[in-house]
Amino acid sequence: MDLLEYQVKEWFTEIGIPVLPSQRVDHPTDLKRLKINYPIVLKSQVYAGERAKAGGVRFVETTIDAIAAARSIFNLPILGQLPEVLLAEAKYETEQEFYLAVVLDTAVCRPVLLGCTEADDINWELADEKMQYVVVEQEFSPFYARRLALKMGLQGALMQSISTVVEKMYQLFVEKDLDLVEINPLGVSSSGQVMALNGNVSVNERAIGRHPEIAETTTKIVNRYTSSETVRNLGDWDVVEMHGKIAILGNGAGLIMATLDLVVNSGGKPGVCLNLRHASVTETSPDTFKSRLDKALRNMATDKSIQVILINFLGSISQGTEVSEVIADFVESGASEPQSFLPSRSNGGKNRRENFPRLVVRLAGSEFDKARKHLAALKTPSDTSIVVVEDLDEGVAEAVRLARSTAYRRF
Amino acid sequence: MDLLEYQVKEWFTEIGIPVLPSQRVDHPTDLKRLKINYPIVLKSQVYAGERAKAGGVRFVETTIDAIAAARSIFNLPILGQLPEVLLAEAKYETEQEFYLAVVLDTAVCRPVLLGCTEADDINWELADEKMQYVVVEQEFSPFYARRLALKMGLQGALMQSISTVVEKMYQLFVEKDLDLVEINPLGVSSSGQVMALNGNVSVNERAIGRHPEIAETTTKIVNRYTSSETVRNLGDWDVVEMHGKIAILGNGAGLIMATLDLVVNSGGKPGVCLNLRHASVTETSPDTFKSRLDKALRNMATDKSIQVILINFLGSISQGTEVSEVIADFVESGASEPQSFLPSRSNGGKNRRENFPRLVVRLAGSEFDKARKHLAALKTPSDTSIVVVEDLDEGVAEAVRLARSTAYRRF
Amino acid sequence: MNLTPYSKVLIQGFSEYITANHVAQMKANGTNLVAGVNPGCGGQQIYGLPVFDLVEEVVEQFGEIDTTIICVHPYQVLDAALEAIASNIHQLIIISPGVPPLDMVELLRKAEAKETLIVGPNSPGIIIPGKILLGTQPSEFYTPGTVGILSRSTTLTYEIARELTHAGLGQSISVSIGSDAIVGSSFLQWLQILDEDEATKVIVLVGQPGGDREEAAARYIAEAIDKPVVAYIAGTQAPPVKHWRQTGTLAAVIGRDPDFGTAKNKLAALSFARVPVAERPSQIPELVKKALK
Amino acid sequence: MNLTPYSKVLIQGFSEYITANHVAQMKANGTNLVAGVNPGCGGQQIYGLPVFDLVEEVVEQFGEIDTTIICVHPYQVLDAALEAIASNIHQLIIISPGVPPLDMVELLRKAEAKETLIVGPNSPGIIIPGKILLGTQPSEFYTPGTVGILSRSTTLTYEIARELTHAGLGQSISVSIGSDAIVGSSFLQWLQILDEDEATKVIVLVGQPGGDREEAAARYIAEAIDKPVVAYIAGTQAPPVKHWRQTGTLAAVIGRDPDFGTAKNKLAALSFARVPVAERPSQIPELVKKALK
Repeated sequence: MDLLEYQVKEWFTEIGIPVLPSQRVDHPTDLKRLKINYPIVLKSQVYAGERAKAGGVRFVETTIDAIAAARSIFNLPILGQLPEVLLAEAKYETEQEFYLAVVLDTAVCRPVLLGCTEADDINWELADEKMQYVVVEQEFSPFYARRLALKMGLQGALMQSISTVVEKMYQLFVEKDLDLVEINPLGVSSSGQVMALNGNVSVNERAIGRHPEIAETTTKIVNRYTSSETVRNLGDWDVVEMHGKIAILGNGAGLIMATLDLVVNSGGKPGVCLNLRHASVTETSPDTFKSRLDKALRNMATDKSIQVILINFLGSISQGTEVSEVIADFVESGASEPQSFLPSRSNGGKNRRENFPRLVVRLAGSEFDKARKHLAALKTPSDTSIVVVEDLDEGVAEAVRLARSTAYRRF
Repeated sequence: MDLLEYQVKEWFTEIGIPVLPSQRVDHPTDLKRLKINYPIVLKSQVYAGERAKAGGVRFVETTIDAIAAARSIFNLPILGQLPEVLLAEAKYETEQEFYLAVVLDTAVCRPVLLGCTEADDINWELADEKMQYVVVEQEFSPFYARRLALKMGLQGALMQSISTVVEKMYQLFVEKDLDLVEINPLGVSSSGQVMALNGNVSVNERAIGRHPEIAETTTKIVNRYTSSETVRNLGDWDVVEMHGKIAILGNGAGLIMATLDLVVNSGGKPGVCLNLRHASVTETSPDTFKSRLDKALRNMATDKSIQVILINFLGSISQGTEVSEVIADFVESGASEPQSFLPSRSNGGKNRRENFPRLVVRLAGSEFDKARKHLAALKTPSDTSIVVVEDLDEGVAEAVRLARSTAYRRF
Repeated sequence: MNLTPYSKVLIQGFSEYITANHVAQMKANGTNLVAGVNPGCGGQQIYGLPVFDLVEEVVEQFGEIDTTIICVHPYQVLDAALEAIASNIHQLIIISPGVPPLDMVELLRKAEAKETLIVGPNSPGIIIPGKILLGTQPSEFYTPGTVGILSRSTTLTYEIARELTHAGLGQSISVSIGSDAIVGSSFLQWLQILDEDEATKVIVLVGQPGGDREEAAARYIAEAIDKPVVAYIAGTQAPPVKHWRQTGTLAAVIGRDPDFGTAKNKLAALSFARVPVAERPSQIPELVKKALK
Repeated sequence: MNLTPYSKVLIQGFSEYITANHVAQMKANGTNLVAGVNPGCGGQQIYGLPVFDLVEEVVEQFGEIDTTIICVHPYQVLDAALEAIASNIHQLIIISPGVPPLDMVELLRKAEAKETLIVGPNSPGIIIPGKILLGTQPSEFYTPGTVGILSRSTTLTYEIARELTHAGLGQSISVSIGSDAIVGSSFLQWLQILDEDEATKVIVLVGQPGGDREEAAARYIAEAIDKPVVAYIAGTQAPPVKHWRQTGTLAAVIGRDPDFGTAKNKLAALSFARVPVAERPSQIPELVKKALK
């Protein structure tokens, strides 16, 4: 989960990484109360790396120009995002620009320090020649940072000031449980002073629960990559967003992906694919498998493009025996109280029964013996029965067949 | 270096150790703006452990009583200290009281967790039977705290809440580079809630340089154990304060102590003993051996009880060759400009020459060959020569003899 | 590795990641579960196991413990694991998902120094059908035999065991190294163990998108593994993840290979190593039979 | 211990704790000083030594380094020491005084795991007169012989060497373990080394108030040391330190022995162990001669 530049720079300031004097601009008229001297640079606070090329970064010399520029940046969408905030920052004369990063490398299971004496427009194709790195094998100590600076070909005072910045980046990385902290570019002035001109920070989502201060900053960010309301409603769940007719629910990411592949390879089109996992992962969502299943079904029913829900459960679920109850409740509430799971989008008078998605339920394992019998006996609101199978290939074939044959269109 | 209770409780609050609502009282009338509900307890903020017995802790039920009690506490010296501040705190009903501490054990070179289910009036003679401890052998992890709580005989929820407090104490201990953090007593209410009712924190003096926020808090504290102005002027130097006529200056604590012993065993009385060390230790005082020697001599000359200064240098001093220059400067400035080293106490018209202390300089090592010759040729303002020797026993004998024979009294 | 039925096993933490059923299955499968540790619950019985507050109390009472199964809250995994290591336990199986990666980095540094095997986190553990079950793998899908399954999934692993069992192909062992971004033991370590394991005749490697573990395994198979290997990669049709950072490895940063972490990349590496790849789980038994000929 | 003149020695840091004179003395005494490390000064020459930015560069150029002498700022000692350990240097002599104690705790945990000898901090190091000088001990007070000096002081150690030399008693080795509250190697370790050292016939133990190192040494001498030991404790007339916390050991907390850390306590322990104690430095040669008979 990434932060915006102005948030990153607040963190840099706290930890002691040098940044330019800057000011957050929520509205163009804020520039009348600017405390920084002109010339300044105005930067759109969006997540796109390409914002400079897109016109999201402007140099201005006077208040009048600044307000005009701010108005146009506020109205300039970059990769689909309109900025809520701009950052006004002093201008800085650089002689050199570097790239610095600390990233968690999941292959070597260690943080890695990265540095390059090119910046901004790094040619990533050729970067493996120019990019230097140091694996932080044991507990970090400043000599790892010096090792990086030397590998970058630096020496003397500059070697030391760069390694000091890397040290502080690492400190931030550990303190805040980050996946990445990046300075790009780090400006070096003719006198050898260094300045973090732009920075990225990516917070590890699993560690946010132990950083209440970060959780606050990031709640807004969670949903920015999702387009459908169904998926947005599921918050930080484990979702693959696709746009076909067959929704897939399962326990386990690998199994969901295998199911998705099978659907595609059998000529079907998967819709939202949702991993209910085996147990709840984070403290921030202290839910149960049962409650996740219930919420997932009700959410999917609001998505009119979904015609079939393929449920694939196997193995050990802490509340396995209750799966059939949740599905039965879902089916019954769909029959009797159509509003209950369609709070906002329901168009009241319509007969929801015909619009109820078909259900294919694949349950493997003795834990589900009862559930299978129970479900096979149920009828959905559209008066069709629930398809209950034990074999995965068979379940997929049924789902694809049903999606193809459903004569009705859900509205 | 210890903090006062109210400072300790500020730290406890920051780190998440439960403390009662409290308010700092700088003046009795502050109690009119009290935000805590009565009954309250007023506590003298002094460093003495015995303040309750001495009357420095009073329970009060009304504002009138509180102001009267505050007035009397502000005027009650405890072990010679008058409080600058009181702490007003809510009252707490405890069912049990515990002692908890984290202390650095220099014998095992590890932090040690301490816990006892008695508190306040611990009978330290018998404490080794009741006091439980856990050595934090490897990097701390909460299981060390649980181990302590179990050793204390606790179980269930109380075991866990106590170990949580110990965890936070350890976190504070490491974050702030402490020698000791102590909660005494930790109150446990009938519902099992825990509360740090009083606490001690001892900051490691060598690490303060990397904690600017602590340095600020502690600057006031530095000199509270020293009585003489001479010693106070030397700030955080390595000083043993005694009250005889022979001041001792040396390089190295062990050597100073050996010299002190020799002086006593030869019938002399040591005065201030000062270790100039070999090199500067902390960043906060970026000085040189030469400047320390100069400052030490000028300070000692202001102390009228000092009749002989015994200087004992041996081995390697980075500025060994300059030692004679500094001593010569000192002697000369004493002769020509008496005011220069007696800024405040000088009584102008007097002839300082007669009051100049005798100097015995013991220099061992070829590094001092030149210095010895140079010094032997000098005359002090009182027209006596400087005694220069190579042998320690001889130097001590000379100093003791001179202290005995000096007919004059310095004013 | 000590995976004999006589080795002593401990459970740390009784969260929702482990149920009465899991514990019963472990016992039924011959695992010598001696106790549980759950701070604050010392003296109780949970799922028929005596419960202690500290690991060292268990060691004191039962002697050296070989394996611990860690099911505590993800944020307490590091502490539980360090406690186990301090009590000289050399095999740790971490069931809990979602351990903060930097906690894992710290744990792995310590584990390497102490020569401790870490399986997981986010792993259902290890099963040797008919002999021992260390974790939450459902034994009902397994049957003793000669196929070694190596995976980083949970339910997908069971799916494949089920297909093999239905086709009459028993398993010698099944290990999931865990599906978190940072896990202890690697495919490479287990490929080597299975290559040396006498009971194993053929290895089934199960992969999925993300990281480059399968690519590394493919290279290692070509170089060092003598036994036949059959692979299956899930997610060939899944849309790519949006950020290279989520798969955050150095290879993903340097070069920024657009295919890094994709199923496509993994299939290419396996094909280059001449490892036959099944198109669907149900095709695996067929390939295994071919490999065994 | 590798204290031969052929062992390769490095200096980390050129602060005020080490001077041109010290470096010259080390060279003159046979120490094979190969290089210095001072970040930011790579490529320069300091006191006639080639200077590098990193320890690993020195190892690359000169091969394995046996001993490093650390003279960096006290707050950088931990980093310098960890860098040395990461470069497989197994003997570290820390000259710098005033290292924060918790840095030392961290370093010692690491050093123990890596079987690294740490002498100091706040130590002038080791001298074997006529053979090698590792640190800042002034060789002019020493002469080769059979007396091993073991101390935690700096100048007091030289004072005693000087007395011995003047009395015609040469030294086999002189070690100061350092005068900071927390130091690496202990009196016990060195007593054992000197007890086994063929060149040493008698050991002079030099103590001072604070902590309980001398008491522990006295107990160890009574139990395990065969060679004669003579002791001297400075500070018998010094006023007691005001706070038990400054000597902060567990023994000082539990029991709160009012005599803990005092010279009196140390003298009692030595007397109990039947170790003869000199009243002044100049009396040591006499006791040594008696012990040698």
